[in-house]
Amino acid sequence: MMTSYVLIPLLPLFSFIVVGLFQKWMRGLAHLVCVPLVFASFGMSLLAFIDVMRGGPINFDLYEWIPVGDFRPTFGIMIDQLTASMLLLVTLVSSLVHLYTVGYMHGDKGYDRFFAYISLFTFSMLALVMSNNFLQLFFGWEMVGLCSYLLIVHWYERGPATKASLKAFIQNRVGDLGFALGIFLIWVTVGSLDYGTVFAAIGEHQGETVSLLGMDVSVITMIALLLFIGAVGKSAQFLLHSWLPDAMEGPTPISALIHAATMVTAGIFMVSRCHPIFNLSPTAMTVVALTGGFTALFGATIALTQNDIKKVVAYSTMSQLGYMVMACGLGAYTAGMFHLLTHGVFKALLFLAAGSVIHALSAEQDIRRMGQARRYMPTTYWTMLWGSLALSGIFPFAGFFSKDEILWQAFNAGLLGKGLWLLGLVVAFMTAFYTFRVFFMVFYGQDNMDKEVKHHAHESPAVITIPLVVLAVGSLLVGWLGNPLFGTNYVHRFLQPVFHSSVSHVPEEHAGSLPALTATAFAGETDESGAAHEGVPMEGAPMEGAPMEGVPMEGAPMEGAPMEGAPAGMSENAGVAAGHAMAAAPHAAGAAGEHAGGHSRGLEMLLMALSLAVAAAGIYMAYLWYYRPNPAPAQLAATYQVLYQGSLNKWYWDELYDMVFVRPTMRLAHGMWRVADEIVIDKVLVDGVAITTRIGGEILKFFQTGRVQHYAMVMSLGICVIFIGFFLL
Amino acid sequence: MDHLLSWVIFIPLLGAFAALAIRDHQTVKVLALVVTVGDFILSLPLWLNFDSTVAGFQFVEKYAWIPTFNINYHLGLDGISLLLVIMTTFLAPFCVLCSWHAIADRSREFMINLMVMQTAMIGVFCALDMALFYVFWEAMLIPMYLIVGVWGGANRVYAAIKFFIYTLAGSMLLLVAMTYMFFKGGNTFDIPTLMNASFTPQAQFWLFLAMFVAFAIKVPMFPFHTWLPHAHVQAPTAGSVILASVMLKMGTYGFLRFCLPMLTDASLSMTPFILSLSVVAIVYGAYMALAQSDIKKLIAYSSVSHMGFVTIGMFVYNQLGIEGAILQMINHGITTGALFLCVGIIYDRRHTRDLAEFGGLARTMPVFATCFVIFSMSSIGLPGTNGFVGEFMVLLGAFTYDRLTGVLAATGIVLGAVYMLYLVARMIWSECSNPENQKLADLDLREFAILAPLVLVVFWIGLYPAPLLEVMHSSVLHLLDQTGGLAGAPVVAMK
Amino acid sequence: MIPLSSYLVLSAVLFFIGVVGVLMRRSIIVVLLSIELMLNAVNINFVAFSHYLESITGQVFVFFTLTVAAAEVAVGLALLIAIYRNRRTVNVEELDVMKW
Amino acid sequence: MMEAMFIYLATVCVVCAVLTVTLRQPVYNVLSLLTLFFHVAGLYVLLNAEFLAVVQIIVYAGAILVLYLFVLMLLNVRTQSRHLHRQWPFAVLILGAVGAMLVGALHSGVWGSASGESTAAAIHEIGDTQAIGLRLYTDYLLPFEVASLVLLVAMIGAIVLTKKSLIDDHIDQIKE
Repeated sequence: MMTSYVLIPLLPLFSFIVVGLFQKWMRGLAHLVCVPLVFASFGMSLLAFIDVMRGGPINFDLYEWIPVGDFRPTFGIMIDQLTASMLLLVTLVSSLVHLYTVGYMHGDKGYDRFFAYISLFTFSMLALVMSNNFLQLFFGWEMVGLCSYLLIVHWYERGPATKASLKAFIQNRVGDLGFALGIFLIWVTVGSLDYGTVFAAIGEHQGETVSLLGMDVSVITMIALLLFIGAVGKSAQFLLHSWLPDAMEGPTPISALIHAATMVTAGIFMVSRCHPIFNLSPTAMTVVALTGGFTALFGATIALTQNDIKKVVAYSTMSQLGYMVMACGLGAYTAGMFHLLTHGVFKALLFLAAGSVIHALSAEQDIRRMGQARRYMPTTYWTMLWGSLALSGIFPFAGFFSKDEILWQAFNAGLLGKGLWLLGLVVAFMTAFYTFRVFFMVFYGQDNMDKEVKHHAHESPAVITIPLVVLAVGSLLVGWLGNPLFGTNYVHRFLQPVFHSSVSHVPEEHAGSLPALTATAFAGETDESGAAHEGVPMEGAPMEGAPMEGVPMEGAPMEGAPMEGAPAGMSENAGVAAGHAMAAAPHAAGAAGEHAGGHSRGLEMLLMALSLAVAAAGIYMAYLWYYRPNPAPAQLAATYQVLYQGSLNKWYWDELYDMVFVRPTMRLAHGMWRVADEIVIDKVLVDGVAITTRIGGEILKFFQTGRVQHYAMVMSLGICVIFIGFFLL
Repeated sequence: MDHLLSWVIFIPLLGAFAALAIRDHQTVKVLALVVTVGDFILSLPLWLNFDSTVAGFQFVEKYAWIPTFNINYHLGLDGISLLLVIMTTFLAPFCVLCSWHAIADRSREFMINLMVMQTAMIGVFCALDMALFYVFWEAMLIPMYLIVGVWGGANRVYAAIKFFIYTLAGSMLLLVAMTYMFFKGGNTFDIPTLMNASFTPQAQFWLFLAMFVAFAIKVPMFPFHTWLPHAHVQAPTAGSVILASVMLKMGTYGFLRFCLPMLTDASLSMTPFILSLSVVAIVYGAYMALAQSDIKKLIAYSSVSHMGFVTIGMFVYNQLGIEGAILQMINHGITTGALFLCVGIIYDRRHTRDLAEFGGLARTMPVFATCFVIFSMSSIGLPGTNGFVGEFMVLLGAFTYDRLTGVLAATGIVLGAVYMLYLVARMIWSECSNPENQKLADLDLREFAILAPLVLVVFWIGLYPAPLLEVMHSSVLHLLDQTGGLAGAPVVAMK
Repeated sequence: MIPLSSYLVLSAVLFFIGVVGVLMRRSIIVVLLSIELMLNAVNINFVAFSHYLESITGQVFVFFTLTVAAAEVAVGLALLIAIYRNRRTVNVEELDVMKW
Repeated sequence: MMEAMFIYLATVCVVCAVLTVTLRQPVYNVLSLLTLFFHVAGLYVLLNAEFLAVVQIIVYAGAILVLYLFVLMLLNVRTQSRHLHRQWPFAVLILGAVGAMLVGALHSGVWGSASGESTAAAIHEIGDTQAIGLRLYTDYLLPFEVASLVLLVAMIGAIVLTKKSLIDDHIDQIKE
């Protein structure tokens, strides 16, 4: 039965193959194949989710992919709690986007092709999240990149689409290079690419170093950083971010699916998945946290001034991804994942709603030429409102819970965390502001639509609005799963086995070693970063009023191995791990106890109120400026010309990259080809040999007079020389 | 069937002789197709009956040929050469098919050349006697010279002569090395015997140098690569395919067959040199490809880059590296051959290879565009395609051997994507503005029959390479044994 | 008794006169004559050695030389005639088509 | 007596050789070479090679040189104003030097003494002709036959080369 979960990725793959091969004969009927299959996949994911919730992780190999000596990576399926939640998100959003596409892409020349690609994407993303080893992760990682590329370039006849696709692929490749190097280093260090083996063994390599540019760097830090480079590329973090906004050249459904809800979150997923590695390297964690924090701010500042509706949402995605990465960097993986899930829902909603607006307004994307759209499209209006509220983090929408979770974790994470918390608060304000700037400009404000466009403006058909409504409901409800205030924090409870036992997927027979390793993960963190953030996930328990049971390990391998089980496990495991565990266990207990106390809850409430106020302030400011036409923004822009232009032009990163990488590379290539290759190597060296021979011949040919007596004379001279030589020597 | 190997080698030659007797061009084409397909089918039992647990040579045939010099007609296959032979026979029918209409002039002679060529190519991979090897090695040059020189583009004579003389110059050094080995290695040209012969380190150095030049020109390694763009650009499609897919492999095969097992000490001491050149080739080839506007030239330079991976893989002395290198040889043959076939298909329609002339082919030729993108992705090394498997194995092997080499070579991942996507973007995507491109016909049945099997192979090797890897294991381990069991080679710290 | 070296010296002198003749004359006829001279010088050597080393083989070889000389003359003169017919000259210097 | 004979013959040979090479008129060249041949025949007699002496006169003097004279007359080549090649001083100088060295070497060299079976007495017993013949038709039969082939080829070659119509036809063919 378990093996049948392989169908989850294979169903979309099947629809890709069918539609891909018979595209020519599909004639706009591809959805008849794709939509049912992806919904079936969603259904199976639900089953898998329930299975995991009840029975713990599923892990099996399909076949060996590249069997060479000790190197035996496999294609395998692993569904643990982390994967299961990702599965739900991916298949749900994918299903809805499939449905949405039926309406949105109706009549498009590449309708069937589009379906083929999103099916392929769904397959790739599922292969990525369901992987049980690094190589398959890399497989999915690159495949989703390919799909993203193919979908961005869907309207290939538009120049910008082609350019954007190129940019996306290449920037992702740079990240992938780092990721690949990370995998190499894992292989060299641990000698395996299997998650279980790697995470179990990585702790033993804590003391080892590699030398980088003359410095000795801890090998684990190096691995973590290299892997993180991959995440930076895929999740559009700062320095490899500029492809994401450009990727909006693709059709809106894929912006929602790939560039908001799923693919771009792969980086966060990967960091969470590799948390046993990251946890061991405080340096890498700091880098991750800072990168995430900076990206959050960076994206938000740009989003403030963009005029393209999709670009605003894209930059907000970047910013929100920054939030998640920041959370991961602070060790709050659960919070990161929670935000990932909620964000997946409400950002997909926002994109789809934006797409609905664009669709209704004859492909108009500039918000300055919209306004009063609520009159034409009430459903879109309401769903977009919900999405915006969720993104802004307004109670009781999803974004509120997950964002506050992150901010709360940050607040608790030492000095660095406090700084990032402040930053997060600023970003929250900006987020609320720009989200509602768009919202008001589109649905209220001045009616700037073209007459022609207005004439055709209409509410989108049901296939478009149904996914919107579903997602809107989702964005209202999904946050409650992680609600820290009322009832159980289901997200924490569910994900706990993953982040608390880094080796939850190790087969049963190794279960004995689990507690110790779990403790190792703890210890690595608490020792190094000294922050108490890992204690947080246990707070769901105190709420329940059941302190010790409150570490409810629903995952099978952990069953019956809560805290008191730890020492027993430890005794079986000699070595470093045991020592760390010893140190960690009391700490963990202490943390739990600390959070049971009332003061932190009060503090948390306070912070929630604060961030809610900040978000509300952002919305209010947007309301003031954009609800009705208002000259204030323009005046402000004129006053702070530098800042405004900087933000509008994305802080000139595209230009910078163009100047630093693109142009020099092309110029160097051309120059090297013309000079080094064509002239130096080919003409001078290679042809030079030929030419020298020829010149030699040209000179020597004058000795060939054609007169036999000259030849005889030269011959005689030769004899003469031989004779003289003979007599002299 | 006895003498299977001889049959596989010489059936194309018999076909060529038969073609001599036929006047009609069409009949000769059909004959060539039948012969090449038949040869492929005949070569399959080689794989099916191959015993992958045996490290030594199989299907061995040995007869005295020139007893005076102890030269034997000695053939055999091991895990290293088997797949190369299969690849050669597999690609030959496509070469015939792609020349079906493209070669209008003297097509009978062209087909004869192709068949003679095939005999020589398979012979090189099967020969177990250096003299026999050398005969096939040189015999290969002549039909190739004619293919480029007679049926090539505008500047064909220059390219053909350059190709011929350049490779011949290298071969001369090979001959010298062979002669030396004959006398010092116990008056024999027998390859398995010579693998056990020991030469003094100094002799090894010079022998290695001579062989290096011969093989490096063929590979071609930087900086011996400049004949390649010329030859590729001028050669007709079938010529390019053979050149890229099979002939380039001769050089790397030579390294594997001669340098590593026979000249172990020299190989070891020259490893840093080879690795540096390979890394340079990867980066340099990619940069060169980036600057090209001629599609064929771009792919030719990409070959330089890709063959850099092969040479790296061979000289890192671990199983991953060497098996990766062999697989990469196959992959490069499939992928680059397919890319050249694609270029040939559009060249037949437009009679130009200038990138600026193209654009938006996805609109007019969707099936072609799909195939082309698939092959490009394979060339980029996307997981799931064959390119990834070989490249990843090589890089991992290199990284295990020497971190710095691994890191530098890995930059090829990015650079490869840059030039290939640039090509795809200019050719397949973007606007179909040129009116000439707007009425292009998509693939016909013949062209589809050429590309479809290659697409299948791309995915097959990409997703399930185990059958290919399986046959290599014993031979590669044996080879590593011969090089002194260097599997646990020194790991040099990252600098 | 005449020493062998006298014959050898004589033969060498004649031979070199013949070589000089080949090199310095412009007429093909005289060049051919010089070649005859050289052949004769060689013959003297053969016979002298045959005599002094008491082996008849030397004389046999002279016999062969004679044959070759006769053949050479026949062909040489035939060529001469052919050349003269075509070029109206027997001057070696004018026969220089064998060059670049 | 023998020494006197040798000196006479050698002197005339050298003088005739010089004349052969230097005289302006081809006929004189041929005639001086003829004289040389006679004297070489004399040398052969001195060396007990009577058969060869006769053959020398018959073949060289009688056949070869006559052939030369025929050709001379047939072509009726006019005497050239400049009969020496431009490089003649070099030729004389260089070859004179080499020749002098060689002569010096030969003269001072020590040469092997007699050891063979064909002593003068042995030859006398059966006669020179028979001695050569015996050797020629036993040990050297194959070369002898080859020599005849060479002559045959030369003969055919000479005929083909000089037969005017053949060449002309060929040239005409080429021109067409």
